[in-house]
Amino acid sequence: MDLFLEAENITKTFGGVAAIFNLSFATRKGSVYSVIGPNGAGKTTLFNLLTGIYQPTSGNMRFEGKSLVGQPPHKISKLGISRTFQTPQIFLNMTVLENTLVGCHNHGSSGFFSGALSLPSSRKEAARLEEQAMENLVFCGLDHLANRESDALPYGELKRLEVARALSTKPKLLLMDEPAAGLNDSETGEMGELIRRIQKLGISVMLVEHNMALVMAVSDGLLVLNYGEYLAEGTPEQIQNNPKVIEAYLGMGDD
Amino acid sequence: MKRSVKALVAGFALLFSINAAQASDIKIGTFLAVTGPASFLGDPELKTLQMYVKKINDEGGVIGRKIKLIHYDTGANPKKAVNFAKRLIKKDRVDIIVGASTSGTTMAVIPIVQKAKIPFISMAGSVKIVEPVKKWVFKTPHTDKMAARKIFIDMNKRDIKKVGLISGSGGFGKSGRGQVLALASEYGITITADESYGKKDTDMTAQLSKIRATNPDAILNFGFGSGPAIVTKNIRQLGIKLPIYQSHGVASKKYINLAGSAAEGVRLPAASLLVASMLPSSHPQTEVIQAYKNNFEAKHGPVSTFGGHAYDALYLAVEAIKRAGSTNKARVRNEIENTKNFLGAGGIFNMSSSDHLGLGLNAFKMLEIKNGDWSIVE
Amino acid sequence: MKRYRGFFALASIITLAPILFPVNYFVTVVGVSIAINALIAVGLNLLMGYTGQISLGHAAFFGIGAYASGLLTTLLSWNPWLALLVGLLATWLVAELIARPILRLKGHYLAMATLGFGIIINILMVQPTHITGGPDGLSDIPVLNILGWDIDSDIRWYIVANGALLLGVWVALNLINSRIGLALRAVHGSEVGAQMMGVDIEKIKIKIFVVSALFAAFAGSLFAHQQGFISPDSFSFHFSIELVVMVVLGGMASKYGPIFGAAVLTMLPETLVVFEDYEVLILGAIMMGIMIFLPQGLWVGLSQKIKPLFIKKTISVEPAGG
Amino acid sequence: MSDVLLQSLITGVTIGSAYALVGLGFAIIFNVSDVVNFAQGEFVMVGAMSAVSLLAVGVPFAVALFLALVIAVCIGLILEKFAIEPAKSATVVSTIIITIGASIFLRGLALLIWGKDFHSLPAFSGETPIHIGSATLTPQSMWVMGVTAVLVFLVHQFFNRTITGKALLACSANPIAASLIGIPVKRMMLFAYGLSALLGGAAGLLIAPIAFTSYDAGMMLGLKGFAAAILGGLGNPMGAVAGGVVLGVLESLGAGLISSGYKDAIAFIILLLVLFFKPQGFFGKAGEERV
Repeated sequence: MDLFLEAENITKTFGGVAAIFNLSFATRKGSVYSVIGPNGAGKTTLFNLLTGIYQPTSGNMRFEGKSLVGQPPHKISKLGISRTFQTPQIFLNMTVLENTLVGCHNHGSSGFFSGALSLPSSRKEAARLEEQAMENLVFCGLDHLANRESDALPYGELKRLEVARALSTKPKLLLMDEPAAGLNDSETGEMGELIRRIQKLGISVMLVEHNMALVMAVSDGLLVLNYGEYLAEGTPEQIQNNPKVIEAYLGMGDD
Repeated sequence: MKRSVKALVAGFALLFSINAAQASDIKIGTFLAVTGPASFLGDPELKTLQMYVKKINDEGGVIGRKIKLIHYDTGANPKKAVNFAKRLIKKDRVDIIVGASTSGTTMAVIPIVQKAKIPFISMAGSVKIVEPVKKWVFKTPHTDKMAARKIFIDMNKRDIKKVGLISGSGGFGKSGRGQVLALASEYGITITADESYGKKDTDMTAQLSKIRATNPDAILNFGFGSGPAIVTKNIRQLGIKLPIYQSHGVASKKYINLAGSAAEGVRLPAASLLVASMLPSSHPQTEVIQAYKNNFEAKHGPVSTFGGHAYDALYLAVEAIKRAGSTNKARVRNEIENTKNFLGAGGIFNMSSSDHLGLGLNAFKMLEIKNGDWSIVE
Repeated sequence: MKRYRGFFALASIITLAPILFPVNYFVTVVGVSIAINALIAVGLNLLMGYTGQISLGHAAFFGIGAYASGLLTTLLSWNPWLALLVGLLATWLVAELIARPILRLKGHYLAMATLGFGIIINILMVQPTHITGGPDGLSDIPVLNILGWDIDSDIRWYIVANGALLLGVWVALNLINSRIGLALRAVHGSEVGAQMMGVDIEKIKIKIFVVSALFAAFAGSLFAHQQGFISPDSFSFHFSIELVVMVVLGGMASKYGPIFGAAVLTMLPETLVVFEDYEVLILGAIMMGIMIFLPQGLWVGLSQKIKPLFIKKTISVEPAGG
Repeated sequence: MSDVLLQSLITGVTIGSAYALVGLGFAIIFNVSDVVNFAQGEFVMVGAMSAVSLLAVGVPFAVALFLALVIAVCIGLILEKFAIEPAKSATVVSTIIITIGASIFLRGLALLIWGKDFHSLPAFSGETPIHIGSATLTPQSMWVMGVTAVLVFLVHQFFNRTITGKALLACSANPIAASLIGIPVKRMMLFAYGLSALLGGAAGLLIAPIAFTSYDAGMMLGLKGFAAAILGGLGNPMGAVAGGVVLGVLESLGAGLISSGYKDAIAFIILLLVLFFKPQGFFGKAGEERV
């Protein structure tokens, strides 16, 4: 099996309370891998650990053989991991296209000096990045809104904009934190469709999601967390029939 | 776009057309710190200028022309002073500038008045304004250098050899501190401690304890505003019985009110104006000073020496214009420089090409605070 | 070039004003002060408006530039241009050093730290009297000379100061529209978001802090030579606040707002000379009023209100709903 | 040297007590509303200046002090109602600017009402100092320290023992949850501003006989109070009190032992160092913020 994303015994505590405890898992390249679990299971904490927003208290994480521990988010982004957020972290002070352009940050090199003087190299690069950003907007069906201020967008489109922006970093792995939260049924359907198309581009996806229908429809593998600990792992069918999982969900009362 | 440009142009034109004044007036420009940290200077100064310009005009003006006073408030900000000086010179086209409450604002405009060749009489204290002499720049207040000398002479008389110095960190205190440090040895006096306090400081006992530890014969404080009053109170609270000297920076009743009983026995050099009612009638300045005091107090409450500086500056200018018979700037400047035996509120002025202040040490009286009021030591 | 349209309008106003009113005080004298203040405000806007990092100590950088020029040209008789360059380098160094720890702070902490920094620098201007001249300031700063041309009259200063302003605006415009500019605005929009897009937020904050400090220091050097005299009062906490007000009044993250803000705030004491005692009151009221009622600033707020009056026709051409 | 040290300590604790009260006000407001109220120092000024005016028109001393506090509280309530509440969705930068604006506005207003003169209040109980070695302690210093201690104790009890106090803290922990369980968040905000204005006003009354007061006396005290609150860890009321006393003592030791000219610089350098190396303050809770 190719080395892709691996976590080894990672633990993260906040003031003595473990949000993630001794968790290990590995994902395969090209797969859609979902993390599920009741509220407070530590799913978002896991994403924050993988993207360098938090550092693990102990344990190891590797991506394509390179350690993620101690890396700040922007370095992790350069390694090829991008993400979307549970509450969209859209730059509301910018247009849709500009948001997506920020996603192209890693693929430009013009700095303060060439930018300030608007050197030809910087202008050429800007044009190239804009093309790249537009492609991703087209891919997510947002191209007609390119010059709209993003704070005027409805919620569903903000969610898709986050995907477009994340895709602009040209990730190998895309972490999606509850992409369907707050979406209506048809929007959720579109999101599922989008996830499949992303997978077809050869980008692996890791998904945190509460909408089980969506999860079961798109996932190749699932990881179930409960109170920050490993509960089960397997294919959608295996998980659906796993008594521990059922108990955890029923015991908690789903949200 | 076109329309808005037109509107803009019209607006500008309107804004700039209002400055036509009657050519027959003598225009005296002034910029003072009427607000801000030095407002206790600028406020009485402006009131004095306004009061006397009105008086002069009521009495028929100067050389047959009325005086027009043009004033801007600097808030003691040198940046504003520079622009206002330019405004007075270029836009208002004044004949002479009488102004600047603080040394900072004065120093800031000196290059401008020198270049514009316009006579400028400052009301600020620092000796740097007239030393070295600048052709177009004069000033009326006693300098900190004079104050330091006056104080040292008094100390010599009382056989005080070691002095603990504390000064404010503002321009006045800093400049005074420099003079004290430079002149002390000339009078055989050692400065045992050199402490300071900030403008907004609320308690100086720490510095004063440090001064006490150096065993001085007296404590000298150079500063203005609330600082000196706090220093005075703190000295007495600490149980320090040493003689206290203050500078002319505290020469107002406010100081006695703030420091209360702690101010008893404090000595300071000050202009005769402060003790107008105690002056012997034989004193040459008595008449001038009494008149100014009465005029000011009739309208504005207790007189301060600062307003007196404005009175002197205004009348130095007016007298020079009278003698010159015109407002020709070069001639007026020459006449200011030729001022002899001018009886002002601050003293008797004798200017020369090497002295653009023209006051002698006798312009200062050494005062002591007794029973909550001034008394003359000499 | 669409992005430079406003720039050309600004350049035209700056060029036309002294031609139409060659001896007018408000143009040739106040115009210089406005240009210098606007230059600082444009730089501060890069930091505050676009990147969302407040600085309550920017007067310090203005002062470092001014004192570097003032001290080196008077005490050491350096060439003013060399002094200016050294002033910029010194500012770079100080800003870079201070930015590292300071910009790790956020919000109120950042405000307090920059404020404290400004006060410390101001004390350093006041205290060593034998070097800086203390509160009495530093006089006899020589005039600037450009290729044998002495900048010694108001109109010449008008040209130099406004030239510098236009240069500053041009640089700021380019920067905002560049890859770096997008990253800066992203930091303002969402720090985690920006980080995830590969923006090294710590580094970029430091860099923009330095750039904006350099704007202020450059203005400071010009100011020192233009005034011929500098004193600590010009670089106080109060001036830092005024700078913030200029940016806010014009509208944060608006391209030309800070210039408008600088113009209004510089003109205010000149036109309100009759209302001396009310000046402080008005300044305070402006700060509160703008932030409560027109948080996007007077410039943006007004232009949004006025725009519809002019471009009604074009609205029907563009699909309104998008 | 030891008497310099002792005197510096006495002075430091006295002025530090005033910083503590102002800092406590900062902390309370920050706790409830996440706003750092830069106008806090103006409460100090308003309290002292009002008392001066009231005494001047012949109001008895104790009544004047009481009315001055009432006036300060009113200013606090007005500030909250008309400047903070309308801008409740504002960003951190906006609220900083609003409160600085309010501070400048109040100063301007004070200038118009009271003029530019310095004023003093009579000491509460005479001026005969107590000598401790060669250091001195004035009765007013004891008033400052004593009343500060009592006020701090009361505020502490209030937060820990009363329903309203606990409710106030709940607002800060989670305003939405607080309003859900029926805590009137709006009224709590008003209450916080009133309370911190009261503390500021009290500081003004206590310190005015020592330091005098004028229309612009509030700014520096406000800044120092803010510094105190940060030293103690923003939002930690008792930390702010400790921060104030520490700041006062450090300043005064700096003036007494190092250099009086650089006294303020010392205070702010310490503040910066604390911000750089221990941004959560001396007494703030350490730990990662959860995103």
